[in-house]
This record gives sequence, structure tokens and C-alpha cells, in this order.
Amino acid sequence: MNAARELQSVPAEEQQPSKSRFAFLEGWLYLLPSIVLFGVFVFYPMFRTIYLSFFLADQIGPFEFAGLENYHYILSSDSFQSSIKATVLFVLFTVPATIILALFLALLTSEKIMGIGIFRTFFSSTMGMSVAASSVIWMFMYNPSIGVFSKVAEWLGLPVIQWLQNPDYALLAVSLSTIWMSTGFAYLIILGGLQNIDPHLYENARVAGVSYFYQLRRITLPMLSPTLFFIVTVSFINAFQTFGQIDILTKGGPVESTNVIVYSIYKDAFINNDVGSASAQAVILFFCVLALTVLQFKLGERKVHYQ
Amino acid sequence: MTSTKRISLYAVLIICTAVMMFPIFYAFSISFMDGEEVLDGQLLPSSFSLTNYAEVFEKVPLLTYLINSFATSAIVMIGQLLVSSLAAFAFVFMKFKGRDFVFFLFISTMMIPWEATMVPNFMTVQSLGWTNNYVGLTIPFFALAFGTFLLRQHFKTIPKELYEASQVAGISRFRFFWNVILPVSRSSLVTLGIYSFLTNWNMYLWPLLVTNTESARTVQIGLKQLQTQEIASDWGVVMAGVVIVILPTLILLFAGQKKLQKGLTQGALK
Amino acid sequence: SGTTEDGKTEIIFWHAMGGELEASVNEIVDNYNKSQDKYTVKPVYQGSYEESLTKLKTVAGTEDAPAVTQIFEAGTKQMIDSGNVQPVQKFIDEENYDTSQWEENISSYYQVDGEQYSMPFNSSTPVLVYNKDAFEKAGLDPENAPRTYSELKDAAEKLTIKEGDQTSQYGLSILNYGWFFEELLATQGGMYVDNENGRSGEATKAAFNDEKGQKVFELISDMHEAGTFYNVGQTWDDMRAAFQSETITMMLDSSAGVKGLVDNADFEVGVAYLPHPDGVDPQGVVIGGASLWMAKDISEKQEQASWDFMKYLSTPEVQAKWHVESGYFAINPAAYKEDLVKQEWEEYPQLKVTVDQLHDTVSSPATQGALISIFPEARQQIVTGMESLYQGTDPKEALDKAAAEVDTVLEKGSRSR
Amino acid sequence: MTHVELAGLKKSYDGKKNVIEQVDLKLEQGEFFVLVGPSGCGKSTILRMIAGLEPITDGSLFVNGTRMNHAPPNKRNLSMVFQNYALYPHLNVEQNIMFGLHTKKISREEQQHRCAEAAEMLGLADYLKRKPRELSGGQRQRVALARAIVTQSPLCLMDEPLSNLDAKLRARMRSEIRQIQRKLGITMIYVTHDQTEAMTMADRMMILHEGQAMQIGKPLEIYNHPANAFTATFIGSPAMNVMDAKINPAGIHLSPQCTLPNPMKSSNKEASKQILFGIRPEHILFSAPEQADAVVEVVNTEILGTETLITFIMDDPKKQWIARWNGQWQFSVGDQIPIRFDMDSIHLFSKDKGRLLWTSNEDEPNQTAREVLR
Amino acid sequence: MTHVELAGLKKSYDGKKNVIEQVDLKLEQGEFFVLVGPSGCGKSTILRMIAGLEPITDGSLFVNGTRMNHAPPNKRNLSMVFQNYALYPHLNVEQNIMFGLHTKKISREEQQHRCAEAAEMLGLADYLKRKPRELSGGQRQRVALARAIVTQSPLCLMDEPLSNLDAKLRARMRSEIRQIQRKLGITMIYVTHDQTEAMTMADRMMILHEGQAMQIGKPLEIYNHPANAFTATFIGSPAMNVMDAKINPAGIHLSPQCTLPNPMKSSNKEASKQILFGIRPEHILFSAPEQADAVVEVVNTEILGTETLITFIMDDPKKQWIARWNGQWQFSVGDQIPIRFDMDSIHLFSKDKGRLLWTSNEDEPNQTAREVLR
Ligand SMILES: Nc1ncnc2c1ncn2[C@@H]1O[C@H](COP(=O)(O)OP(=O)(O)OP(=O)(O)O)[C@@H](O)[C@H]1O
Ligand SMILES: Nc1ncnc2c1ncn2[C@@H]1O[C@H](COP(=O)(O)OP(=O)(O)OP(=O)(O)O)[C@@H](O)[C@H]1O
Ligand SMILES: [Mg+2]
Ligand SMILES: [Mg+2]
Repeated sequence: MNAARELQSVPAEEQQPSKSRFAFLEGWLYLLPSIVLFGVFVFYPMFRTIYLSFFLADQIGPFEFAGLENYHYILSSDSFQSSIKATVLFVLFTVPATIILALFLALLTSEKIMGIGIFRTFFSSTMGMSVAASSVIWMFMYNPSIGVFSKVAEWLGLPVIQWLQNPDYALLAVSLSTIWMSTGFAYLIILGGLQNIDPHLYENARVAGVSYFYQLRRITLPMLSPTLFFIVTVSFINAFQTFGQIDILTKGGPVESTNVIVYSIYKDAFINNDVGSASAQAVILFFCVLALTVLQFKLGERKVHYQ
Repeated sequence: MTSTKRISLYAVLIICTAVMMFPIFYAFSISFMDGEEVLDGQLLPSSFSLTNYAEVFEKVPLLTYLINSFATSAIVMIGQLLVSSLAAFAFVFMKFKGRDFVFFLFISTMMIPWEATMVPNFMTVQSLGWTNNYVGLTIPFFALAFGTFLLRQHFKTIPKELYEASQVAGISRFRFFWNVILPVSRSSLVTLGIYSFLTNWNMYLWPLLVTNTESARTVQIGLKQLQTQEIASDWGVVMAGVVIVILPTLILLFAGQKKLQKGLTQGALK
Repeated sequence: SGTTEDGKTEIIFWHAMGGELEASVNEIVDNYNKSQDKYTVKPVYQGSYEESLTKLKTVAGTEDAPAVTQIFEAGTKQMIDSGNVQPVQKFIDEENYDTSQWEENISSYYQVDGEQYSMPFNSSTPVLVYNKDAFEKAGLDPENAPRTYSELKDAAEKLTIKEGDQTSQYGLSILNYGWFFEELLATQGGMYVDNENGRSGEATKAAFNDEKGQKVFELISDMHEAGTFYNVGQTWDDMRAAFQSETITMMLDSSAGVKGLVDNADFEVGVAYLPHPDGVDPQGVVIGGASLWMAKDISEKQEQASWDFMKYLSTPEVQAKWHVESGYFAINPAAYKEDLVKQEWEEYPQLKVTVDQLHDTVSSPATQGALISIFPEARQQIVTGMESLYQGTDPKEALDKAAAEVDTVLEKGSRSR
Repeated sequence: MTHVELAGLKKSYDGKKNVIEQVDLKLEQGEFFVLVGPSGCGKSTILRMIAGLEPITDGSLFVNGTRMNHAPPNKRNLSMVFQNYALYPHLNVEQNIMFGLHTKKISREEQQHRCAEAAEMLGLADYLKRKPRELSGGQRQRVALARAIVTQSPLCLMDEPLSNLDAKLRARMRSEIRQIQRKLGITMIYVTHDQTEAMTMADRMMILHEGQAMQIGKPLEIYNHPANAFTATFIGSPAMNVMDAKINPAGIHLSPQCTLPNPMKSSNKEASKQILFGIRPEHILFSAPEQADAVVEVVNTEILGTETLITFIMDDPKKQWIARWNGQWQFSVGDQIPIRFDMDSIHLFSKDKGRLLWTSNEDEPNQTAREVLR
Repeated sequence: MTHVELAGLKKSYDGKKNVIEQVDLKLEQGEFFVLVGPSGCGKSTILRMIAGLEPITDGSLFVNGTRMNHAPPNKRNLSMVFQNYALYPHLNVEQNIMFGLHTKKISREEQQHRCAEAAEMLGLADYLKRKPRELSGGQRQRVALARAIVTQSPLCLMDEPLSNLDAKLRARMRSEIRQIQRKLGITMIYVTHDQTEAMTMADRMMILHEGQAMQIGKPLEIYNHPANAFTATFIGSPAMNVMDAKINPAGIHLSPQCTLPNPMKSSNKEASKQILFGIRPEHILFSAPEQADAVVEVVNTEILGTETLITFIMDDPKKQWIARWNGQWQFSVGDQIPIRFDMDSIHLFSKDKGRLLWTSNEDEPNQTAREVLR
């Protein structure tokens, strides 16, 4: 019987240890391209950054060992403290707002009605806007003399606010433009997540006649949790690393109110030529974000429902 | 859905559209204005003159830049999709020692400020002789922790029965990856593809560093090239540049709308 | 870079001129390439001043390094210290090139210990720009702009229009940009840093927080408090937009921007000298802008090509064209005698004022400008100081704080190579 | 009172082929209605249309006299057990069961109480805190069932709710469902593939075939008077033997060797004609050789415990007949055995449409008790 | 030749409670082995462990004599029908069926051929280009079945592969599966809840209860000689009546009115003792009043068509007995009817463990043909 013959050829793990070792290696094989590229373009520079943070250094390299001086200097400087404050505030302003807005839009457009496709395109279109281009537009809109905000304020008889010149508002203004810029992508991700939910799950809810919000709370959000977890994590990390719009809109000012850490790193590395200090800040930022992310994975992912 | 509900839904949608699209509309509008109109703070141009656009094309070789941007973005997109999906697959469907650690290592790369790695990377690329061509503009971006993470999240929602069925059928892992995982993850792949395309399209500092010739440069450099530092920028021209830079991506989004929708909905499991 | 197919020596020229200026630069380079058959210059835009400087530092000494690079004035000390530059003095000496044809007040900025390091290219100075129509309306003499701080305050008072607590028109604006502070300091003969502005030795301490510096900060602070000063932030274009839209009537601007302002304004634009505190003899201005630097370790032929190109740039014809098209000064005053310039000045008499101010400048370490490698950071500190004035910080306190920061950075910088 | 009415209901998924062709049906309040039919005939589709989950292509759906074609599912006040369960993977069993109960405006205690009761009845009490993926197939199905039961909606749709349960549990569930349905006066539409369920639970049933109702009626009526060959073979397991035969006044010719008397007295006594001859397996009897209608060849025997299924052929090896005899019988393949047809229980169908031509037992099932020997 | 062997197999999902407790089993090459048991008893778990989808907590799995506890599924060369189908949502029916065939190193034509053949057999030929979500439940199940069949792997695991099919189709499938299995000599492990499937298809079967094998043997053996009360009630539908009774030398006391003779001659003739009395519904006979063992009260009648189930009580209204009689009987609730127990077919079990104490029919099923009257 041919079935019987086939049986004999079944390889068993005990007989062929090489096969099982291959199974082990296989996992690494899939990771190889990533690992090599990360190694060269991320980890190597990171180790270099850590190394440089213990030196006085410029773009070309270190020139004097400084021990912890860079750290000491940074941690004791007012400007770094205001950077931390600006960064934290910026994250708090942008992340929740972006996600809630994107979720709201995604829920609105998850209904299957006529012409919904065009709205979906509209809402995702801000992701097609480069930071540079968007910032230029927003800078224009914020302009107190000719921008649309002041025109509207004038028209409404409200005081004209110098959005970007007033330290009380600058961070808010930058956050607002950031929310706008990042909503498109968050929207698209969340919409994708929504579409992925098994429609059968809703069938029972429809028959049961539960309210929209109950359905949202009990089915949609839990089933969306992997997506939400992703977008929250990524938004956090991105918010910590925001740079482009600050460079164009405020250059960290006024009075350092928008001088987020990454911008400060950029300034030290590219303008002030103080790579040692920039590296030290980068290292601090790295570990702060890492700690937060670990925390998020530990606390957050437990609540995430995968299949 | 009742018709009142439908009408109010459309109303909300239209309001949201108006708010979300206003800045883009504004940029378009300004791109048709001349200097004086811009400084008057008008909302609409008095006439639709294309002189600003003509000027943009005169000033910088934007066509070359557009082609370069397009090519590098496409290459990076494909590279990222491949590399990230392979890695994400390993993280979800394979058990091996050190898996979680490596995953976290990957995630941690997202936290490294790009500003800190740029110069060393430039030196690496330079020593590899990759400057001034697509290799230097693309390869360093092939590995993407973000993409790996995104796909991992999606792969994790794929019913494990599919994996089991393939395992029993004796299908190799790679084939399962290629013939099952990738097709059912279309929605995430589409999303990631758009993301990587646009991110690369919008890159400025890196292309500026690794290219020295116009023939290898990308549109964002062109956009910057339109702005001056000490003397007054011509806002109409700058906005025309902005429009030219975002137009291809917007067109891509609009044209790909159908495909995108399909990709998003077809990913639906079960 | 190297040799082209037809045997010409090719050199790369990095610059940071975007927009209209890039077109001018390209045209000039083109003309140069056509004017002779030994050398070819290839201009490459490299982003902003900061970006191109960063990039230059990373490629310095390698194949990718350009022969000629345009570097902004604040990068001068960094360039000298980097050791990767070939001072042009070498060629001046070799050829006995007559530098007296250059505008002394410009070239002196790039001279250290009597050695000419780089070749000035695009230079500008600040001027007071004002709205003549508004002056008239406010009952001021449009042909007689304020010169002293008290005149300035007076005029601003009159120019300010308030409706309730809404101000629709302000007197003065100064961009939050360190350069303007430096200028207002220099015109009083004040020093930015010690050791004669760093020109007689390494600068070790900030000097700008003396009385002279305080006067500048006090001016801003007082006027802001009086409601006649408008904070325009730190973007040039924002300031100009405010001026064009008549939100402000007087401002300090770069001489290079004057022409654009005149073109876009639907009112008469006046240009005047930089104001100074009462009872002070104005010393003139420090130039800003950028100069061209030659790289070390390039082939003899490329050195020659670079030098030849630089010489070409300083001819009166080229300078005339450059002045007219860009608004930057001609480094060769002979250019002002060219017809092209004369015609332009007829059309834009304001331009002459900017040149006159430069000519009237008394050359001294103060007006030569400070020579420090940490200039960018020092400017940021000043900006922060200026911004804090609008929050009601005491001028002296703000200035001292900036000075203290600069001292720290100077100290740290002194340990660099 | 008519509770649910389907009038000319049609459904097409692709706009071309009708999956449901014209179904007309009136359900009384409190009726237990069973829907049976071959796999893919459109049973689930009908339920989904009634529930409002699938748009109705044509025709009308009335609930309590109101046209409900476009009412959203939640306005229809019904509960449903889905064929694929549709459990919420992220909720535990208890949460799954109670999902949506709050909309019924009943107190929290009552909810808890109903949930506990249903869980108890379905043997899920130990699993209340489990997630669906930690349950066995049958347990999942029971959760789906519990979810429908607790709502106590006046209309309940069940799509093969017991298919993954063992016989013992299924028997218990049958009677429990029937009891609850009776107690609460629920109108039930119940899809099943199980003959026993169909026969024992239904007040009335419908046999669906390719989207068309083949017969609607009481289970026994259908069993005894199948309207056509399809119904005849579909109801009853093993299925009725339906074979080609020739009929003429002399008799019914099943094979060259086997001719039965022609029972039809009245009409149709013309010339020889092709018909379909139908007889249920239990009506083919083992016979004393002298009384035998035929001696047949055994092809297969399957002993089910209580009874034995004997597959045999007469002449044509392609035509396999099945007989079902009580007790355990063992024959070898090839054995020749004498059989007899119970002429009181034969059915004759037309050859073309399968329409019923003749059957003997017009009367109601035997009222008198007869002893059954073993 | 032993093909698959489970030695002391154990499984625990949570590391605490064993879901499978010590299963020992040897399967011969080409054997058709059926696994039955109540919902949630661990059937799917056993299949999944054999397939390598679930780690084995303890014990060993041998295939062809090699320990395979840790071999990956694709190295085990088997096919499987999953209880929840596990179809690929993005592939159409044809692609689903052929998915993985390439690994078997067979030509493209052969693949096509097998696919067409299987589709034909399962009535899927019209649906080859459909996606799973456009199929009915039964059609999906058939795709899953087809996918397993085409591989022709030497070991095949099927988890309730016919549960969603109608009786007619199911009957056909039964014989088709059995034929293919015989033809190719496939070793089959088959989970089902259907009594007919279990009885007719199995070479041997195992009854599983809470993770423990209650009995392993040939179907008839188990039917006739259930090792314990659990098996007795589990096999046979409707289930065997198992009731408390008191036994003493004088007889078996079922109720105050009903005493049967004590058939046990040998041992256990001591004093009065509690036991379990078991009799299958078909062995409770309708009796002439004078021969009756008891007169009982009818609680319910269910007419299944061929036969009727009569639920009755003797004394204690909680103890409901079921009798099953051929034909269609109609009684009203409360009717008093005389019944008789077929004493050759009773089973006696111990009260505590349910162990079989005594049964009469030790012999093989009747070899002689007996006529069965209607
Ligand atoms: N992933 C799991 N985690 C925890 N418990 C589980 C898991 N899967 C199954 N179980 C439990 O193990 C027991 C056996 O499950 P299994 O699926 O083997 O049952 P089954 O015999 O196939 O039942 P059914 O006939 O209902 O499919 C059940 O009580 C079930 O609740
Ligand atoms: N979404 C769909 N798109 C297209 N055809 C469909 C869809 N759903 C079902 N069908 C087809 O409609 C017919 C009826 O399907 P339905 O699910 O109602 O069958 P069913 O009677 O419930 O069968 P089963 O007993 O197998 O569950 C089937 O032939 C099926 O292939
Ligand atoms: Mg169905
Ligand atoms: Mg199971």
C-alpha cells in the first residue's frame, strides 16, 4: 500500500536533529535582514551616541573625555528642564487628541453609505502632507498680520492672538498643527482596524438591539485594541521625536517654550556643534521613552485582545 | 439607517471635511496669488494665474526631483514591506529563544532620535560609496521597527486555525507566509505601504546629506530651495512648490482610493 | 570633482542660496564658465547655512568635499579652527592681488591677524525701514527718520494707533534675531565678547551685558511696555508681512531685503541708518551675510580654479549684477559706478542709504564683529533673552542670564580643538 | 394570531441567481416551526432575512401584521442562534450570555438569575469565566444557545443549535428548548439536519429544496404523505428507496424477476408507463421463502445496535436498496435472502416531476395499540 | 502493524486540571477508529495532540514506533478536518482544496484531478470559484472535508466532519469516506456525535468521558456489552434506561408494584442491595395485559415516523422511562399501558461505580435470520 510506504519516510525529530536546529535557525533567518540593517544603521550609531555622550565632541568625533560632565551639565541646566516640560506637555496635548479625533472620524466613516469613499480619502489626506509643507501652511495660517486665524478673530471681534510669538500659546499652536498632520495616518490605521473586525460579531449585537455606544464599548473598542495599542505606542514615540514642525514654526522659542528635547538635540548637534551634549540628551531621551514604552507594553498589552 | 440619521451623518462628515481640508485648500488658494494678494491676507485669489507654478519649474529641476522621489519612495516601500513583514512573521508565528528580547530591541530602535544617528549613518554610507545614488537613499530605511510592529499587531489577529491548518497540510513556513499571511493582511500592508511611501517622499535632511547632484535629489529639497533666508520669500511661489510637492501624493491617495478601500475591507477575516 | 572630458578643471561650489538668489548665483557661475575655457564651476545647493556647514564638516578632507563653500559670517571662527581651509591670503600674496579694491568694512570681518581667510561674497547690514505714508499721517517728517532712541520712542508713540485695548498699528518691531542686537551694540562701539571681540585672542567671556547692551534691551523692554513695540517672533517673513500689512510702521531689516519690501508695499518705504542711544557717537554697522571659503588639500589646479572664480566674482561687473539682483552689497565699490547700479539706485534710492551707512562705518574691533566659534548658540541665548523681555523680565537680568550662558559655552568651546 | 408572515420572499446574493425562490409562509404566535433541507438550500438565508441581517431582494416580511422588510434587526425583537455561533472572543462566557440583556430593561439580579439558570441548564456553570477560545466546540455552541435563551424574545431563530452536541445532551436540550418555548409562548423558527429533532419538536415543518418550499405541514403528515419524491427521500433515515419501475394494469415491474400487484384501481390503468416506486427501508421485510416477493443479494450490512441496515441489489448492481430490520442481523456479502414488500406502505411517484401518484395509508396513524414482537 | 500509539497521554491546559487523564491506545495501520464522548470530554484535544497542534503534557505519542511528541505538525504527514473548518478566507474553494497539495510532490494534473474528484463527490463542483464567506455552513464543512481527502495522507484526523450536513448527504458521505479510507489504507481517527456514524463506520471505537477512556472496542461489542453505566447510556439513541433498583434473591425491585425475577444465579445472592437496572428503550415491549410486568402511565409520545418514543413513569414521576416501538403509536398523556421487559436484554450495574454486574446476551448477535413482523 503506498500510504504505508509514505509512512516510513516520515522523518522524526529524534532521528534528524539537524532539522530541528534548522527550525530554530529559521526564525532568525526571517529576522536577518532587519537585524543587519538595524545593526548598521541604528545600533551602531546608537552605541556611537552613547560613547560620544561621555566626551566633548563635534560632528567629526570626540576630542576630550568628559566623563559624566555632559549629563551633569544637562541635568542641572534650566533649559533642559524646560525642554522636558515642553516635551511632556506636547505629548499630552497631541497624543490623546490625535487618537480621539482619528477614532471619531474612523467611526463616522465606517458606516457603509454612499460616497463614503471620498470622505475616507479626505480624512486620510493629511498623511499625504509632508511635515515641511504642512508647517509652511500652518505658519501662514498662524501669521498674526495676514493669517486666517487673526482674520477670523478680527471678524469675530476677538483679540488677535500671536499664536507663535506668545510663549503661552506657542506650544498649543504647534500641537494643533501636529494633531492635524498626524490625524490622517492614525485615521487610516484605525479605519483598517475597524474593517478587520469580523462582521458576524455585530450581527448578534444588532439582533440583541444594544445601543451604539454599548456596542462601541463592548465590541468595537476591545476588538480594536491591538490597533489602538499600536497607534498609541507609535504616537507616543513619534510625539517624543517631533522635530520638523518645531523647526519651521518656532525654532524652539519663544523663551524656549517649544524647545522639546529632540529639537534641543538637533540644535546642539547641527547648529551649536556640541555633539557631546546632544548625545547625552539623546541617551536620556532614549531611556525615558524606552521606560515608558516598556511600561506601556507591560500594562497595556495585557488589556489587548488578540485572536 | 433612518433618513434623519443619514442626513445628520452627512452633515457631520461635511463639517469634518471642511475643517480637515481647510489648510490644504488654503495652500492651493495661495499658490495662485501674487505677492500683494498674499500679504493682504485674502482667502481666495482674485484670478487663477499659473505664473507661480511656472516659476517653480523654472527655478528648480522639479521634474527630475519628482522622478527621484517617486523612484526612491517606491523602492523603500517595497523594501520595507518585505523586510518588516518577514520580521513580524517571525515574531508572531515562530517560537525561538530570545524572540521577545529581539522584539523589544526592535521596538527600541523607534526611540532613538533620528537626529542622533544621522551623522554616523552618513559617514557609513559615504564609506560604502553609496552617496549620490538610490542605494544610499533607500537601503538604510529598509528595516523599519514601526512597520514590523504594525504588521505584528495585525498578524496577531489572524486566527491561529489558519496556521494550524497549514501546518497539518505540511506547508512550509515560508509558503504559509507568502500565500496566506500576506494576502489576508492586505489591509495592513496597504497602510504600511502608504506610510512608507509618504515618509520617504517627505524626507528632507537625509537626501540633502547623501546627495550632491541635482540628478539624485528629491522634491523636498526642491521645496526648501524655493525659500530664501534673508530676503523675502515669494509666498505664492513657495505655496505653489508646496502644492506641487503634495499633489502627487494627494493624487496617489485619491486615485488609489478604490484600491485602498478594497484593500482595507478585503483584509477582513472570516 | 576633478577634470571634465574636455580637459577643463572642474570645481564644486556649495552654496545656501535658495529661491530667487539661486537663479542669480547660477547665472553668474554660468557666465563665468563661459568667460574662460580652463575651469568649470558646478554650483550645488546644500540647504540652509547650518545644514551646509554641518555637511561640510562631515565631508571635509574627503573626496566629496567641495573646493569652494559659502559659509555664513557666524561660522567664520569655526571654519578657521577646523583647519580644513586654505586662506585666500596665500593667493593674494602670490599674485600681489590688490585687495584695496574691496570694501574694507566688509573684508575686514574675514581678516584675522592680518590674514584674509575667506572671500566675502554676499554681505548685508541692518537698516531702519519705515512706512513714509504712516509717518505723514502721524504728522512726522517722512524724510527725517528717527536717529536716537528717544526720537525713536517718540515717533513710535505717535505711530501707534489704539482702539480700546486693541492696537491696530504699532511703532516699531525688531526681529528676535541675535544679529540685530549685535548691530545695535556695535553701533555704540560696544564689544560682544572680551579680548577685543575675540580678535586679539580667544574670547573667554561675554562682554555684551555691559551698559551698552543693557541700553538695547531697555529700549525694547520700555517700548514693549509702552505698547508701541510689536513682537514679530523670529521669522523674517513674519516681520515683513506685519510691515506690509501696516501692523508695524518701523522695523529693523537687512539691507538685502529692502528691494523686496519696496516692490511689495503699497505705500512709500523709507530707509534710514540704524538708531543709537542718545548722546552716543554712532560707529556704524557690522556686516552680515556669508563668504566663500576654499578647501585645503585640493589639487593645485583646483586651487587655481577656485581662486580664479573668486576673483571673477569680485569684478565690478559681476558685483554690480549681484548687487542689483540680490540686494547684497558689492564687495567691490567700483561696482556702484556701473550703469546698471546707477539705474537701479534711481529706481530704488533706498538702496543707496544702505551703502552709505556701510561707508560711514568706523572700522574698529567693535564694527569688525565678534570672532567666536559658538556664535550660533550665543545668538540663541540673546534671542531667548529678548523673548523674555516680552514676558516682563528685567532687561539687566535677561541680559546677564544670556551672558552667563554664553560664558559657560565659551568655556566649553575653548576646550575644543 | 399570525406572528410572522413571509409573502413571496426572494433572495439573490449576486443579483442574478435566486437563492430563495418565492417562499410563502404564515407562522402562528407560539408555533414551533422547523426548517429542513439539504445543505445549501437557503435555510440560513431565510433566517437571516427574517432577522434583518440580509436585505430582502423581493417579497414582504410581516411581523404582527406590520411590513418589516426594512426594519433594523433591533426593532424586530427577536433572538437568534447563529450557525457559526458568533461569540465575542474577548468576552467570557458569562459576559457573552448577558450581552445585550440590559436592553430588555430587566433588573441586574434578574439578568444574573437568567444567566445562571441558562448556564445550569446547558451545563456551562463551570465555564462561566472562560473565554470562548478555551471551550470545546460543543461548549461554544451551548453558549450561543444560552445567549438566545436568556433574552426570552417573543420570536426566536435557531440555526442548527445542537449540531455539535452528543446524542444524550441533544436529547435533553430538545426537551428543554421545547419546554421553554411552550412556557413563554415563543414563536420559534428552527433549522436542523437532525431527523429526530425535526419530527419531535416541530408543530409544523417546511422542507426546502434549492430555495423552494417542497412541502409544509405537520411532521407526521409529511412523513406519511410526502408530496413528492424529494420529500419522501429527505424525511426518514435511512431514506426511502425510490426506484425506477414500470407500471401497467398487470402490476409494478421492479425487475425482470419481481413484479408486484398494481394497487391503483381507479384511473391510470392505461398502458405500460415509467414511474418511481418508493418504499421505506422498514417496509421491506424479511420473508419466509415461500411468501417472498423476491430473493435478493446482500451487498452490505450495517448493524446499528438496535437495528440493522441491509443494503441489497435485485438485478441491476447500480440500484442499491436498503432495508432496515430491528435487531442485529449478520449476513455475508453475496448472501441470497428472501424479502417481501409491505404493500400497504408503498408510494408511487410520477417519473418526471416526482409528484406523488398513489399511496395506501391515507388514514391517520394506527389508533389501536398493536404488540410488537421482538 | 501498529501505526499510532498513545501511551499514558495526558493533557492539561492550565497546568492544574488534567483535561485528558491517561489515555492509552494502539491503532493498527488502516484502522478506522471512532472517538465519541460527551461535549467537552477532550476529543478534539486528543486529535490536536496527535496532529502536534497542542503540546503533550505527559505521556508519549508514537507513530510507526517513533516517539513523535515534539515533531512539528508538518513532519507528521497527516491530514485533518478541523471542527471549525479553518478555511482560508482569501482563497476560493478550489484553492482551499488544493492548498498544500504541492507538498505531496504530485503533478499539477493529478492535483487538478483529485480536486475535481473530491468536489464532485462532495457536491461542491458548482462552488469552486466561491470564497468561503459566500458559502453555507454545510458547504464550508464540505470544503474542509475535501481539503483533507485530497491529500491522501496515511493518517487522517476528522473532527465532526459531517455535523452540519443533512441526513441524506451524510449517509452518502459516510460510505464515501469509508470507501476511500479502505481503498487507500488510511488510518482514520474520527470524532463524531452521530450514533449511526459511530456504529457503521468504526472498526473500533473509544468512549471518552472527562478525559478518560470508558471503553474501547468494536462498536457492537460496546453496544452489547457496555462496560459500565456510562457507556451503556451513551451508546444507543434514545439512551438506555438506567434506574435505581433494589436486588435480592427474590428479584429486582423496580417499584413497589414491579418486581422482576433475579437473573443472577451464581454469586451476589446475598441480602438486599442497591443496584442500577438498565434496559434499552427497544427492549421495553408493549404487552398483552395478562403478560405485563407493569402498567405504566404515559407522559409523552414522540412519533418519529418509523417508530415512536413513549416516555412513561412507573411510580416516581421523576424517573422517566423511554420505550421505543416500531410504527406510529398515539397515546394521550395519562394513558395507562401494560408493558413487559425483555429479560434477555437487561443490564445490571453496580450502584457506586456503574460497573457492569450482569447481562444476559453474552453471545454474538443472532446468526440466524428471524422474521420481524410489523
Ligand atoms: N485552549 C483551552 N484552554 C483551556 N481549556 C480548554 C481549551 N480548549 C479546550 N479546553 C477544555 O478542555 C476540555 C476538552 O475540550 P475539547 O475541545 O477536547 O472537547 P471535545 O471533546 O472536542 O468537545 P466537543 O464535542 O464539544 O467539541 C473542555 O472542557 C474545554 O473546555
Ligand atoms: N454571502 C453569500 N454570497 C453568495 N452566495 C451565498 C452567500 N451566502 C450563502 N450563499 C449561497 O446561498 C445558498 C444558500 O445558503 P444558506 O447559507 O442559506 O444555506 P443553508 O440552507 O443554511 O445550508 P447549510 O445547511 O449548509 O448551512 C448556498 O448555495 C450558498 O452557497
Ligand atoms: Mg446554514
Ligand atoms: Mg471538539
